Amino acid sequence: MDLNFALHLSTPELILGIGAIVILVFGAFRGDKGMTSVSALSGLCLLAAAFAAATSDYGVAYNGSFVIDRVGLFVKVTIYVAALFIIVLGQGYFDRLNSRRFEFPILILLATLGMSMMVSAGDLIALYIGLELQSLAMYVLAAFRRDDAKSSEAGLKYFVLGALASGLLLYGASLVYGFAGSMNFHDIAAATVKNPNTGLIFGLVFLISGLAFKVSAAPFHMWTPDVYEGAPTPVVAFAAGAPKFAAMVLLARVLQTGFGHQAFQWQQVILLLSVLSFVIGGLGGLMQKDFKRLLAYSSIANMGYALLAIAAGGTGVSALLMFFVMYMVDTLGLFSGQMALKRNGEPITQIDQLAGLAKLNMPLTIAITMLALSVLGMPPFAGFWSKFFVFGAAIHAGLWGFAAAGLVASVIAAFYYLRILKLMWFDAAPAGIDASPAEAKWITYLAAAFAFPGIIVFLWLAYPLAQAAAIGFGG
Amino acid sequence: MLPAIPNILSVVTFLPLFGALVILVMRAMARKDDSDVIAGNAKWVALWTTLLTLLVSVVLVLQFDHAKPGYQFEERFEWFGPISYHMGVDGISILFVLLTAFLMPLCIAASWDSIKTRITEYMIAFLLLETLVIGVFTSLDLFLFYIFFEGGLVPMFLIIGIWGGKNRTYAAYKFFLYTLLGSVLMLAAMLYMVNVAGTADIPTLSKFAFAREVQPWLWFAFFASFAVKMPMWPVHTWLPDAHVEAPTAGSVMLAGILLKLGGYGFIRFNLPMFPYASHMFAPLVMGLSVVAVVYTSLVAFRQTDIKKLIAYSSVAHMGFVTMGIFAGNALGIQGAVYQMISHGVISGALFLCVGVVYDRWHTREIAFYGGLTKLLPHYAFVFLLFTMANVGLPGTSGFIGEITTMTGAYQWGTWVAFVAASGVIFSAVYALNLYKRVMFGVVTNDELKKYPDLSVREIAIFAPLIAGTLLLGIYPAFVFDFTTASIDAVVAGYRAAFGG
Amino acid sequence: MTLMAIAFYILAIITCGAGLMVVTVKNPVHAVLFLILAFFSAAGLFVLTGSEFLAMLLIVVYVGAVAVLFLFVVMMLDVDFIKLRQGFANYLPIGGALALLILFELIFVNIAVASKGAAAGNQPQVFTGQDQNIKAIGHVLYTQYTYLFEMAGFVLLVAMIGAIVLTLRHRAYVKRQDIFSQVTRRRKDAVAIVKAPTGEGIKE
Amino acid sequence: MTLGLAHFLIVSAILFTIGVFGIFVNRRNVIIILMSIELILLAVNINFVAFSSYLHNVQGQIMAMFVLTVAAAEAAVGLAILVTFFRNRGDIKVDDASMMKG
Amino acid sequence: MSSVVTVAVLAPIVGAAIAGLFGRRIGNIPSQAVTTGLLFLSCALSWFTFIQHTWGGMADFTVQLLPFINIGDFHSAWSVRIDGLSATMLIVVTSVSSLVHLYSWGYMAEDDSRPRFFAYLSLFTFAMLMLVTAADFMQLFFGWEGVGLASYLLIGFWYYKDSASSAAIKAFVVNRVGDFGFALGIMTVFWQFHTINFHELFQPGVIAAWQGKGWEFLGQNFSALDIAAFLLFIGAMGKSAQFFLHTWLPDAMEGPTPVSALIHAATMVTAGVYMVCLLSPLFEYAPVAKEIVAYIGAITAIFAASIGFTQNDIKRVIAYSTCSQLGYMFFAAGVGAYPMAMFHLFTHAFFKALLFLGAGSVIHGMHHEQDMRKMGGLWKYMKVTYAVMTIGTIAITGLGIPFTKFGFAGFFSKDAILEAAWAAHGTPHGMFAFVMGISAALLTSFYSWRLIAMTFHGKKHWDHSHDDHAHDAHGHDAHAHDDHAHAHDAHGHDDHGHGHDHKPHESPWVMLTPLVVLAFGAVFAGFIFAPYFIGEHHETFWGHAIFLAPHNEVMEKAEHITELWVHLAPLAVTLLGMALAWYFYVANPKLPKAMAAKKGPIYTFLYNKWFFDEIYQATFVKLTKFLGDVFWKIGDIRIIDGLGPNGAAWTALASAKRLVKTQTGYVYHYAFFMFLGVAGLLTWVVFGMGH
Repeated sequence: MDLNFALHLSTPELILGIGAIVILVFGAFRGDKGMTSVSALSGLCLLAAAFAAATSDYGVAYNGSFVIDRVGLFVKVTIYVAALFIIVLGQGYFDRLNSRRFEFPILILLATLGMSMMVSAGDLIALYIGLELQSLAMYVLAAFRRDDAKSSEAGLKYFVLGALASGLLLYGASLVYGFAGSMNFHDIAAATVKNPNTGLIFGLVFLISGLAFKVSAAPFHMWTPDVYEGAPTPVVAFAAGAPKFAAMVLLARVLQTGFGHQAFQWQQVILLLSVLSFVIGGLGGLMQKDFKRLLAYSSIANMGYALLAIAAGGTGVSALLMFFVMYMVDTLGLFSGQMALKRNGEPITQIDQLAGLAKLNMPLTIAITMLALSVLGMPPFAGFWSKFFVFGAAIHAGLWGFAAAGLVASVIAAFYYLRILKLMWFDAAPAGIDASPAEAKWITYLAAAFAFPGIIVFLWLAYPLAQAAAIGFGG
Repeated sequence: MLPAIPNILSVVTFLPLFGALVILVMRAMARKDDSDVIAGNAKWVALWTTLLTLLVSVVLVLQFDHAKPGYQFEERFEWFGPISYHMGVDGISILFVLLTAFLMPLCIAASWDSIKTRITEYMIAFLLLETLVIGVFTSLDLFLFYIFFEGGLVPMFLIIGIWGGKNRTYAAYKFFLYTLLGSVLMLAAMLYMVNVAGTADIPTLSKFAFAREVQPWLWFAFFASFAVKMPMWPVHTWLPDAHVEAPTAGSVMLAGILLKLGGYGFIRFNLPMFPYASHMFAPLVMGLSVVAVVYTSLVAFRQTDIKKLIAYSSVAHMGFVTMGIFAGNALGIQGAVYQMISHGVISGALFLCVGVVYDRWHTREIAFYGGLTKLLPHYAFVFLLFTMANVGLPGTSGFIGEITTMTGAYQWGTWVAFVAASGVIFSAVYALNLYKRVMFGVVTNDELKKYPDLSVREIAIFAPLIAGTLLLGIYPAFVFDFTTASIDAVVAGYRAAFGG
Repeated sequence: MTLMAIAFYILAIITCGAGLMVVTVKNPVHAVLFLILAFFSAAGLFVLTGSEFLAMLLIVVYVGAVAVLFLFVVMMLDVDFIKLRQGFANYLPIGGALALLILFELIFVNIAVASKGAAAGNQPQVFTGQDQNIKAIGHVLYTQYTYLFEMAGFVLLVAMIGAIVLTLRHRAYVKRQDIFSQVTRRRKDAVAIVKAPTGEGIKE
Repeated sequence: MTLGLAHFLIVSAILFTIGVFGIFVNRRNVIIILMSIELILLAVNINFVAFSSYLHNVQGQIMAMFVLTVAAAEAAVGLAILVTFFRNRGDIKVDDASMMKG
Repeated sequence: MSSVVTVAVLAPIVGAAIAGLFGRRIGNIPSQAVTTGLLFLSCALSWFTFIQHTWGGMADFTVQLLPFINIGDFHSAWSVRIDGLSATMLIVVTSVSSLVHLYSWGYMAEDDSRPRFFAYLSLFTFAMLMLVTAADFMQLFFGWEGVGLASYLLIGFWYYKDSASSAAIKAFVVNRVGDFGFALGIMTVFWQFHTINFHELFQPGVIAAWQGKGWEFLGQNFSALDIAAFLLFIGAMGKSAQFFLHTWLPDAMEGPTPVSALIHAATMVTAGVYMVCLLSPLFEYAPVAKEIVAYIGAITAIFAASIGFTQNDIKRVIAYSTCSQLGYMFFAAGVGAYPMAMFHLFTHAFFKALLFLGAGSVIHGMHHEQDMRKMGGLWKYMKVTYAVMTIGTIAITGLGIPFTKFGFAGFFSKDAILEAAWAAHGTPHGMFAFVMGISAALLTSFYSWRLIAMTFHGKKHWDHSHDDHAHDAHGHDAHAHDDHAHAHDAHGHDDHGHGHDHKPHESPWVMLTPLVVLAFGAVFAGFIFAPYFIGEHHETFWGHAIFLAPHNEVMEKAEHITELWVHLAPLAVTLLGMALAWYFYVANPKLPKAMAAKKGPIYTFLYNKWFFDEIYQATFVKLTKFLGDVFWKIGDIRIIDGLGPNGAAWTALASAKRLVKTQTGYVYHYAFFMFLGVAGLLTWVVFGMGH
């Protein structure tokens, strides 16, 4: 193994890892007062990593544990950029709470490193370590407001269930290993050809369950609403997008690279999870009063759609990539929109508190409306195209019944986004709202501008990339 | 010779959007305390924008060559994958573009004094709606079409919800979710089509022969969407609610234009793309259509709310459209297009008529009124004219659509024409009863004496509609000249596809 | 071989029994102790498969660190554990049923894996003096698995940061020695020379 | 009666099941739940080690090692979260962990 | 020539537009002058055309003004078709219309919306002219419904009267029922012959080619031509108030009397007859349809007459008389004697318009009293009116000297019809028509003379009855009078009534002049035109306009009737009826009152118009309302909304409620669900997927 080439390939990870350590040391000296500069440095780090990823070569390194392909790089760039926005959001968030903690950006960096590892995982060990690196960082981040009862409760739930999910995943990994005799995805694929057996698919079910937890697919979704509600908003904004993206791509990679020959069996499992997710996500949101819980259910439903893309195989991966980018922008926008709203110094958490927003803050209302319409799947906004891709992929794979079911479920889900619209536009405002924090406001605007008209350029630029990426994937 | 406007379809489509942006910018630039000035400016900008759009669309119509059956003024830019920005109009869609551009200034004018809150938003919503609706008719790409088709829901949702009546939230939700449910199935079908055909180009897809086994499914998915939009019986119940709650101009747009999207879709998609399934399902459509004609006419007869009555009558009239389309002959389809255009003018005018009294007395209860002829003679004339047009009196545009669609349907099956023709009797029953209860009799309600007859603005709004109704009724060739070539092509393709 | 079998059964029974006790005993302290017992006997099982290094590691890491940490937390959190045990039996039937179902399926599959998987028919690996278990691991850990090794280090780093972030508090009333400030303290920071006019005292 | 792979696997399966059982039977005490998870991880490790041995492939042991490492880290983080939770609530009853639901 | 007829047809609409749109601005007199003037112009041009056609040897021609509908074979154009039929109708329409216009100057003098009235009248005339000059079915239909509209507007002219607006709606809707058949008939014709143009349709052989062929309609197989003709005839039934669809005509008397004269006597109601004659090429090959026409016509003739002699409202009597006369025309057409039908139409226009206008004069003179029981002895006060009414009555009863050319108009036309019916007596419908025709003639004579007797002779019944006249005479419901000031204001005749003494008075000259002119028509029209319409010149007169199939020998047979009694019978029954009327209402006026007071079953049956209104009310109207309510409240609200959107929303919310209940917030529950999921998936994988 050529270590130089390996290091060259892992430049983004090196930047993140070494950067995290260096910044940690810097932060330890500066203390919490230095959070701003730590944030700035972490942001630089992420930018550098994103640049490195964007210009990276392709290849396999570290004894097959580390796979760099177009899909991986696409995801990495997306995740790094998302993390950058989260750091900006978090900086403002903790600033205003007067509880600056320099560890926040560093944990984000380390979580990002973990996602990076997940995305590039070439064997089960890398899969597990990457997943744990990301998860542990996320557990800590969820409980980051340690003086807040909800936050620590969220952290606890997230942790307990996450650890359980890891256990399931590991048990699956052990069965797969025992059956195939190797941890490497390619070796596993070879073993499946030689000796297809229930044992393998059994292990796979455990493995899928573990990953399904990470992407909050039903019935492993139950942590999602509670964690979304309790955890600090920037963390949720992060958790809603990047880790799920990484886990989803990882799932796709495991299934297509390692178990490509048993597609029929896992397709059934994935489809079941998918349908459960979008039905539960669609229905569950109907009863919600808390804005973040609502988005949690929305995310469950959306993960159902993403799973449909995975079940589709083939072109599904490019659909998955497109889906997630747009989905992440939407959720980021909505969460920052929620952060931009305060009344008498208290954050607006309940949906009902949005009443009459159109009369109080028109630009923000328009932005939130656009984003809500986008998640709802209303053309021409980004969310429509994300659905366009996943359902297109599903139909391409002949799963048109599932696609139709998903679309119908999206109508149910539309109901609760409409409620947001209704409250903001139709109802009277009970009281004024505070001035919006600049960074949250602008990130919301930015996300809305991406949802439309930015999407025009994005699709034009990114679609060929995603298409190209999907070609070599899973082989 | 008129000057050629480059990319005229994009211009006519996005001009209203541009106007909306101008209003938005004006609002952002202005100081907070100038809200009256902003509102006033917004109205004028909206009016001029819509008038300019009308002007451009008239230029478009004048430059259109009706002898050619294909698409004209095409614009095409590849976007990504199978999707492109493809615009074009044929003899069918150009009329709807004109109709939209024609009704829009009237809507703006009709809202001039009656909308008192959030005027800038209102104007923006309408301009947005205009762009989206015109876009539906000008787009030649499946997904471009879908964007415009679905996008129209949003401004309409807001229009109903913000400026609507008491029960507006229910109506807005019902409208939105009902239509959305229909459209998502269409989306699934579109995805399938693009997947099979490898392109989202409508002209190409029109010639693409989809396998006979899948045609029923695709047909049905499109049907679900368009039937809700039309609306056909029994998925029509959103319409009366939406109409009752919507502000006057909203109703005008809803009845005048948005309902036409369904019929347009049938002609543009169902017939040419899935001829086999269309042929197979024609009995179903015919059945639903005639049920709509009779059933909703009878329901309309029993209404106590003026708007609801007219809304139900719209459903009945749309029954003629579907009937004509699926008759599958030139007479039926031309009649259907004609009926849509004519209904756009007539129902728009009728809702404006309701708006006139609603603006004055703020109630739509029929029982509240009576004897208005005495007090509002000009109004009586206008309302009578449109009532008669609604009844389908020859000489007004309402007649041509009914007789041609029925004649077309007669060939398909005599019972269709038979039942539909009996619906014509009922339409007279409810329409004349409405007119009688509102306009005739002795004035018993002193409230009614409070307000004057039509103002100059109102007369100016009605004048073009009256002219349109009569002109179309006496010289329908204006429409048929445009549609003949295009529809003959549709019919030929349809008949050839199943050897009929 | 029989000796190994006997050892296996004894250890297996102890492991499972201790495991069962962990989840059923009332006192969490006892539970931790049973957990330690389970780990010990599992380490014995590892030895039976010839994985001495892992066995040692298990005892060192788990018993030495994790279990002690548990014990520490259990002791630290002053919880009324008796109250926590209420309602124990309510969920026994359904929980037990689900557990039995899972157990049944696991055993079914495990037997399938053992009999049809890649290791079917193999004997456990035997390590000799030269070819030791620890050597084999050490040989690959820093070559083939550097990347994973490093990343595992990051996992520990995160755990460290996390533990500190979540639990470390700088309480204002706790006096700490600040060596840096002690060392950097200069005379002028601490001492001011004032000329005191007689009879007037020093003005602040 | 020789000692086969299946024996180890069955022990592991039983241990795993006990872990599972512990989680939803011990429904009030988070610490016990954490210990149950440790049991599950132990079961996994037994699997890995047994497979590794029978496959004559050291990969499984490496994995087990990492699992141990990560489990230790997990325990640290988990207990830290538990401590903050305790500080906020003064109790660790899982029943109380229901400020958020629905 | 083409511009002459174009102007003749279009002049009235110009007048209507001017008076309708600008009437308020230009004032009453200019509006009246413009409409009346243009109508007289139109009338003059029509007569010019007619004369050119009849004596000038002018060929038939068609002027195309503007294309109308052109889709495939469906060609239609706005045009003016001139042939024998349309030329006849042109003069009938324009003459009566211009006279009615003139008459209205006086009759409507005190109404405050005269421009509107004149605009409506002119609009009607225009529509009627479009109808009669149509060259294809679409324009025919346009005129057909156009006259319906005008009729609706004019019946409901006094819109504040509830009865008037109800009658207007009734007229429109019942006509719509007819038009329903008419429209279907047009469609049938179109799909059979692929043309709706009369000229193309009547080309030799086009229709004959379909003889004996079947046509599927509503799943049944019919004779192609019969079904087409029958459907078209339904339209004629509606418009001409034939049996079953006649109920609107008596109610239409709610309109001002000139309207009744113009629309509901002379012109519009005859459109059905005109249409059947126009379509003679079709009916000639549709024997079954023809029989139906004959039966319906004959039944109507006797039925309407039977009701006529129990009614007390002067206008209603004339209305039923009209209905009955229309029946004559139809059975004439039904037995194949289209020229006779047309001739009766022609003469009837004069004497019926005369009778109506005369009645209007009486009503005007009686300060809007319409009940004949409250009249009597008027001849002294209204001599001219009396004279012309008598002439009209003689004309309608068809007095004349048999075997000579001396007689009033009705003598020529009605006798000719009865003779034609006799000529067809070999067929059941011919025989039926003849018997009914003769019987109806008796009744006609009776009720016509009864009218004269009750109105102009006998005792005065009007001295004491004046106070409450308004309530009874107009049948205003109480509601209409709540706003008494308003009713007064709009209803100029009340003012007028109170301003003068209470005695009846003769009408002004503007009203009498038309009466006199029409009286001339009633006297001489038959004498002058009989040779052209039905006599020796009839073949050249009608040309191609009326087609008599080779097998139709009614015309020849009618000319050569040998049975003497057939010639004498009409006169005999007429005289009998006259005598009976004299006996009952002049000589012995108490007898009928006693009969009425007894309310015998036959009297009640006839007085209540065979209970048609009641039956229709109880069936169609109730059913419509009931179905409307059912569809709305049960169909739409309960079933469609209840199961559809509302039901779906309810289901979704209910299941959502259950779903979020599982989200308890307890970690172990969440873990439990996770394991449940895993266990489920495992079980499914192991046992479910076919392993």
